Amino acid sequence: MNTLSLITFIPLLGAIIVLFLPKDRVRAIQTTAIAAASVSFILSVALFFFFDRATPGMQFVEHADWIPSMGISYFLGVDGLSYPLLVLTTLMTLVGLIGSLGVKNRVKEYFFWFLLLDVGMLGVFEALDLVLFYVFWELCLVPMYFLIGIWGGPKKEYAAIKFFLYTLAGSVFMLLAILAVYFNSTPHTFDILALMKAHSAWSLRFQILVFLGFYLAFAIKVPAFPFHTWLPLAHVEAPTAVSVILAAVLLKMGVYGILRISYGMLPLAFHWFLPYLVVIAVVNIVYGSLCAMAQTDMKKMVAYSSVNHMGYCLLGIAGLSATGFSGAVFQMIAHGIITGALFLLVGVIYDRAHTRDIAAFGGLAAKVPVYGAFMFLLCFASLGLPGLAGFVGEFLCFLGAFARWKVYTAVAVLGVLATAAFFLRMLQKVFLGPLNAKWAELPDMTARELISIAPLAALSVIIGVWPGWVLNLMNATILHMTAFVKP
Amino acid sequence: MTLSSCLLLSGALFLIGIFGALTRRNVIGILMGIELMFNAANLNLAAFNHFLHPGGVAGQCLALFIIAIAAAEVVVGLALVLAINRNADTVYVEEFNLLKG
Amino acid sequence: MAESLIFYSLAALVLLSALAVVTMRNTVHSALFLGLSLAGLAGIFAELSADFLFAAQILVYVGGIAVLFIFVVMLLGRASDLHLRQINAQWPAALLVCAVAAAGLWRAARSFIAPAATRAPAPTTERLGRLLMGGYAVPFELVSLLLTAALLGAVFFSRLEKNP
Amino acid sequence: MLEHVYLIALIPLAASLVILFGFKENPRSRAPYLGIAAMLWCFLQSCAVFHRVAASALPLSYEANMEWFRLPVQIAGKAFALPLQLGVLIDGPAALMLCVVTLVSLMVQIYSLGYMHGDPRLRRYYAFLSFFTASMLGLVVSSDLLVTFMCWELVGVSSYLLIGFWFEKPGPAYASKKAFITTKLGDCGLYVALLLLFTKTGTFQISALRESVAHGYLAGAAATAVALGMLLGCIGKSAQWPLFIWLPDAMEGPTPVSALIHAATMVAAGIYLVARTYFIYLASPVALETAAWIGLITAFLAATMAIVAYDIKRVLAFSTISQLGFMMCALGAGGYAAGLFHLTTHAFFKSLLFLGAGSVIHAVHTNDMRRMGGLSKKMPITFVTMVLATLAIAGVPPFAGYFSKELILKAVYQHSPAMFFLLAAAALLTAFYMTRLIMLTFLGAPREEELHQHAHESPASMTGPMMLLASLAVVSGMALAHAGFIERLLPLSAAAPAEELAAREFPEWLGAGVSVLGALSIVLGFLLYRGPAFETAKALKRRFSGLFELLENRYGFDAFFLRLVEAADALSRFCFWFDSQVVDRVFVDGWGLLTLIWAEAAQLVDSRLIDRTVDGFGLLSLDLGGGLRALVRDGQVQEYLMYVAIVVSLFAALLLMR
Amino acid sequence: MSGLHLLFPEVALSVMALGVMLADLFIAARHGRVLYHLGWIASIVALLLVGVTISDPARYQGVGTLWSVDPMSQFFKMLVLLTTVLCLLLGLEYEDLPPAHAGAFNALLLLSTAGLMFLVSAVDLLEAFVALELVSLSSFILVGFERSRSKSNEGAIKYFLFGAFSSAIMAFGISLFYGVAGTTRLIGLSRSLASNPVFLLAVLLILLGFAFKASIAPMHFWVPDAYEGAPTPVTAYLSIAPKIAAMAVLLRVFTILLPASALRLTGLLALLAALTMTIGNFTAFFQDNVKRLLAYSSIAQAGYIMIGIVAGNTLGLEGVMLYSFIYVAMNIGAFAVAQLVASQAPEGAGDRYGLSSFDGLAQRSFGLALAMAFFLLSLSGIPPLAGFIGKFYIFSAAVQSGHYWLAACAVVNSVVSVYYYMKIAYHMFFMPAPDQVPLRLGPYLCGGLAVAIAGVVIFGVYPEPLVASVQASAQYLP
Repeated sequence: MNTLSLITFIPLLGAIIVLFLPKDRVRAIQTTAIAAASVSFILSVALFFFFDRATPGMQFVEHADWIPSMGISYFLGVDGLSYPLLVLTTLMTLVGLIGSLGVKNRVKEYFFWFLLLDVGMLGVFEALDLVLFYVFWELCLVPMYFLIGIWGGPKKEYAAIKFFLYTLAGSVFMLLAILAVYFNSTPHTFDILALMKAHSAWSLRFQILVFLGFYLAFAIKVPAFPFHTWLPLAHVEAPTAVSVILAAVLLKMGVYGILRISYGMLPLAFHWFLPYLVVIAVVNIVYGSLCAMAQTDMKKMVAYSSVNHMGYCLLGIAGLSATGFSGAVFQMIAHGIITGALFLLVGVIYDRAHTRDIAAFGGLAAKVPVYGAFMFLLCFASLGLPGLAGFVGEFLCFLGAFARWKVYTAVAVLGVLATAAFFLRMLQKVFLGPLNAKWAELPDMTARELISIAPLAALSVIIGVWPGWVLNLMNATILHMTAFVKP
Repeated sequence: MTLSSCLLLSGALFLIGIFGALTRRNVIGILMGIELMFNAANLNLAAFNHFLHPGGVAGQCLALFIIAIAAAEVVVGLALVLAINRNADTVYVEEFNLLKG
Repeated sequence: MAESLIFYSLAALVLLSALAVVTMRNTVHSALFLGLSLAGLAGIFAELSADFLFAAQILVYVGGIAVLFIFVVMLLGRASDLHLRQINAQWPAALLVCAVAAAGLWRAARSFIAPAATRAPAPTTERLGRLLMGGYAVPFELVSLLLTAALLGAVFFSRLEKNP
Repeated sequence: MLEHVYLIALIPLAASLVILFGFKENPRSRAPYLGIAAMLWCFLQSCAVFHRVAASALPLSYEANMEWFRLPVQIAGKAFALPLQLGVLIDGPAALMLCVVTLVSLMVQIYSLGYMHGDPRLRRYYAFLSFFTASMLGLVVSSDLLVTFMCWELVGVSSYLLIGFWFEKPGPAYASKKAFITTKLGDCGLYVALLLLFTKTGTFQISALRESVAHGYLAGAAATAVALGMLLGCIGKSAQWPLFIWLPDAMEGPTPVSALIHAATMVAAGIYLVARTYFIYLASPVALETAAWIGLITAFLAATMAIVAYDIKRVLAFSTISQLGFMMCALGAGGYAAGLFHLTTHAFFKSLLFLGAGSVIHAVHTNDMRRMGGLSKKMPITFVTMVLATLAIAGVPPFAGYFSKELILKAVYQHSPAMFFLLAAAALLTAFYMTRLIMLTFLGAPREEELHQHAHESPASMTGPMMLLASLAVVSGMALAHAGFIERLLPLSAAAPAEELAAREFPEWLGAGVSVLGALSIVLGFLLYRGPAFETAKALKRRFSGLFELLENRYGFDAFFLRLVEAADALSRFCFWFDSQVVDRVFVDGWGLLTLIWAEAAQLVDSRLIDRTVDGFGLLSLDLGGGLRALVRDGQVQEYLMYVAIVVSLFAALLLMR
Repeated sequence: MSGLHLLFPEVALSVMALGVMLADLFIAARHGRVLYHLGWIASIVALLLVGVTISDPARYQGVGTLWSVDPMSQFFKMLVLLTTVLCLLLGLEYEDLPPAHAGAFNALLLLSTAGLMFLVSAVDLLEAFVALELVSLSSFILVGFERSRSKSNEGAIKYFLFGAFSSAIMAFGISLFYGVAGTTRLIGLSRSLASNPVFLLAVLLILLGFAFKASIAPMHFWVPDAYEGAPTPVTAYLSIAPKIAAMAVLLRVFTILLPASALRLTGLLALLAALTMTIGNFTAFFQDNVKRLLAYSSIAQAGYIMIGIVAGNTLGLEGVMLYSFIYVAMNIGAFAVAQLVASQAPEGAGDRYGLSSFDGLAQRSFGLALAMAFFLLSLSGIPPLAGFIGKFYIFSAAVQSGHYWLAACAVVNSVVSVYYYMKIAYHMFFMPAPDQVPLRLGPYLCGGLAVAIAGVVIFGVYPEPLVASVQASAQYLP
């Protein structure tokens, strides 16, 4: 059963079918795209029942020669670290596609790129061969470039090329790092699992060099301070569904890379880097939330909140403990769901009002109660209200980091306060107070919007209340990963 | 007559050729400079053949090839000059500036 | 001694005419001096016991190329570059470049210490012929292709368009 | 029945969900009855639980847990998946608290039938109330501090939602945010404390923590840090100095909500948490002392501020803060039972006071006491119940407040006589400002005829709960204090400070003296506010205008926090400026390679950008690209040749001149 | 004269070139297209002949007096021939070439190809020089083939002057080489020569001569002018065939016959490579003419390929071959689309090869725009397109040989290159279309495009056959 391959390449099949459909058959294109994403989603969820929670190692492994003469293989597999992210990806793609049904302009191209993007993202989380990983990693760039550049906002071209170049600039150094690792392993291999065992032969200096190469790529993707400036721009300019994917999945690739590769393959350098990483994490948290506080554009605010939230992931990782790692992974899932939904919600209001200026609204809760309810729920989830998904991730990250970095973590907790402040301020200005007469005719959410947002909202509650079924997936893997860490 | 003096001569010729190619504004002038450079190479070959490798005639043979090639180049070049002169009515390189940037 | 004398006078001829080639304003004059310079070089070839080369030089260069230059210059009717400043912006840079290179080439030339002429001049034509028809046959044929191509090009470029 | 005690928390939750999703928004919605029924059931269950606990001979501590999720941890070099528990821990305080919460909630919900009658968002109101109660009950019963913290935050959110219930008005919208953020500031301390706690002990479970502390795993500086962090959380939640600023503003919410949340339950959660984790405080004398002083300061400052307020609800809010200060001080001083006892009695009479105030507001549609006066005849039931509550809070025997306050004063005296006198002063102030409230509202001549004309007694749905609570305000103190019941119900877990307590005997005359002084201050209040225009009070105010201004400005704490917020705003703006102008540019410039791209991208996209860009990174970008380009810009072939010749000459010179 | 039979394909191609020239005499001017068909068929025949030589290495490979026929040279010969075929397909649909001169055009192109085939086999400087000159002369003429167009003339004369100048320098270098080494044969040179500065100078001057063909800095200046001036099929041809052939020679010389490391020239070569890619990429930024842009891009690509030579190891050798193969597909494809778009650019829009001709191509012909995007992305080395595999291999070689800074320079450059490649994409995808009319696509161009896109995609996704064959071909028989 090549389930992982099926999950990955069914969207590709969809993309190819879309490519050959005439461009005026909008309905058929949409159906194809959603069908492909659905199949992929259902398959990934089906794995949930076959996933062995007690095994720390890779499951559903597929191994085949790809370019044997260069030592590159087609090697897929998921473990507790990547499987939750895989499901997140298929889910958010489906949600994003449903959220994209409102796209009227150049529909065929849109769905083509979107599905292609899906392939890349899925592959990143499954690939166990560094070159394969890199290929999938880069595969995400181009569709994103077009999706932002064609369907984006006023400064879309600038945002698109900035995103492209910034992330590419990082990833090319990863390519060099991959090559360096390859040539310094005996026997030469790109196999991530094998390389995880090969590091003992590497000197600290070499590891640090390679680490920095990888880190650059991952940090830009995360995005970690000071490489985060592409993010607000890209988010603000990208169309709604693309922002969703960007926030929900693309950013996760960076954190996943740090966990899987930087930590797994280069433990010495990772240790060396920890003091810096924790500072970066705290800066991300505090600085990100402060920047978010200064925003007047809802979408940009949510974008900066992503900087803040990914800071939690980094903090959890910097804690270098089982708790911190599981917190980082959980936070990725939670952030994916919550921020994805928040972007959808911002998109909903933007579709109607054609503005995202916080000051332009007021009192909407009376006019659009359903919308308001979702917004409140997800903002609270995002600011880390216990009982919702955001809290669990955030708390575990703090918990994991605290043992090692008491002061830094305590400072980071203040970031939580700032996060609450900017979300509540936004809620107050947009939803509370007297209704701004300009929006007296604002319609509430449509069924399509509900279909895309309600499941995310429900999930954010469910995994917030019962985090066990996500944590159970990854516990074995994470315990295995951190088994030899000195506290 | 020593090898050194031959080489000095050829070097001087080569540099004069280069100088011509760099300074003449007339395409034909540049071509003449390039011809001088080719001849410097020929002189080198003949001299080396004579002084250092008298056993064979490879140097001379090479020089012959160069003569032929230089001739062919001159032919093509001059034909090209004619064509350009017909189109653009100029033979001065500084006026060839449609293509730039 | 006489040999040296001939050599140096030929060398002087070659260099002076070459200098004239690159400095004369009148292109026709330049072409004439080119012929002179190449002829002088032919003389040096002869002195270097390259008799066939001498002949080829006279035939191809002096008799062919130099004449072709004069012919084309005449054809263009642009014999004189009198309206151009002969010393232009390229000069200083070119002089500098040549001076730097000259220093290097001077050292290179001086580094060769060869035995004086070893043996009496012998005709090389036969050996050349053998080489061209033997070991160098392929390049020789290639040159013939090259000349064909040049011919094609010359014809193509110089033929007047039928309907411009 | 203890086995199903978790249902007490879950039933209101279910009720709130059913109300939210199962009913239509409609002023005549039937939703309230569901909420009330659920709460009634909870109350009865709570009573049963209380009975069970009270009846047991030994201090009962019932705990039941189920696995919530497994958390990968490394403890003592071993990595494993630690199960975190979801469970209930019922002991004396919890049982008492259950009864208080369910009862007050029940009363408030019934009361709200009348008070909120005809509100278009009735359904939402009841859903929120039920949700709040559920969270509060969860907080009370939870056996695990993490879950407690969860409920703690959910309580905060419910409070946020309920304060901002009338969100169309800017006041509630602002106040709800202020309340949430301020308490969140305190929660940061709690958060860190939890992190530290887990790091030290590897558990969140109260019973396990108790053992950890007993074994000395948590002691010294760590225990102090944990205790202080938690205290910070409690300071936020229980509106203690200096984070009390949110509570007066929270009065923007519907009055029944104030009665439930900001008088009886949520604000008491801080006290409850301290009590629940008292064993940690006992391990840290510093934290206890801090708590005592915080409580003391709060009790006194809030009481002074209550004197000058004219908004009937604000007076009650300051009073609440002050009373919470009493409780905190008691706990800090080692009066464990005293603090919780006061919590209970206070819940009854303070919620009653709020309900009464709500009844008044319902009648006259204003909060301003200066516009009221003489309402006693129009609203006799309200008046009587309010007076009873006032007597209770003023500590007049034999009303409920007397017993609990007496216990507190005793405990504090045993701890430190100096603190005792300050606290006693606060108690006297309490009697004074409550008298003032009654005087201004109910007695004297009506100051605004029109309001007075329309005023009427509230419907039975409102007076009923008030009467019930009034009866409790009268008897609860007596009943619970009877034969040391309360001390048996709330046994102090560790014995350590008990010896110290015994060291200083509380002189009986001191208690009596306080009571007498209390009566005197009631009389004083009566005298001062007797006249129709209470000239005496006004004269005093003119005389001490500076002091009054200070009090009306709440000692400048509001202004201080406003400054803090402004500073945070300025910082955030600076950060954003730094981000967009410095990080974005300089870093990209530092990268070097992207600069060119920027220049061109800007040109491509937005011509306005180019000037900025050129300014910003003229250096590398244009110089490198432009420089390379300038080499060949004119397309002069001789220049091309020149470059080649230069290279040739360089080759020749460099190779041969060596 | 031994081993002449090894050169059978080249000789056959030369003969066929002359045949095409003769056929011109018998075919009326208006049927000029027939000659193009003859041309590409001749190339395919030669390709098949090379194929035969590969299939029976024992008989058809070996070292002649001046040449070496080995898997590597055969590989490059096939590439050159493939390029010729594809360029002639482009030529079939290029409307600006005078049909009356189709014979000359095809003959010159075939002669040039023959020259390149000799070039990649050459192990003797004389042979190499003559072959190079054959290529150069034919190219000069081809560039100026639109002789009534001033730009074409100008491109040709600049190309010619630059070419003649560099030939003269190279001839001088060869003469010095002969003087020092006593031979022009590159095989079996004495090791002691490496320390002779005159010999090094000779080698460097010769290097310049080859660098001219490969458009390596500082011999790249002619490239944009000649490319812009030349007819597009010729541009496509020039940007590929001579470049990879020259690379093949440099590869042979500097990794096998006279290893750069032995001459201590590695640093210089690395510098040249870095310079080449940097100049190419950073100057391409400012181009608005797609041919010029692709010209600079091809300079940059030469820089990348050169890394393989600098690395000097087996991986580098294979990398050069692999990259060359992939480069054929992607560059031909890009030029094909450019030609097509320019030929149907709106009237009166100024420069037909201006980037604005691409405006809204995605809305007019999405497939074509996508194909172009694929070529461009492949050129910039984005996986999973073939260009990535090439870059990957090349960078591997650099890393393996320890040239980290060069690799870093290259990756930074490839990031920069994305910007200008995406500039074209920007016009194709982001700009509004002047109209919604799809572009007309002729059958031959379509065929060429199909080959190119197949190469870019298939070898990007599954490069194994290519890599394996390259590894098999990288065995040199001196």
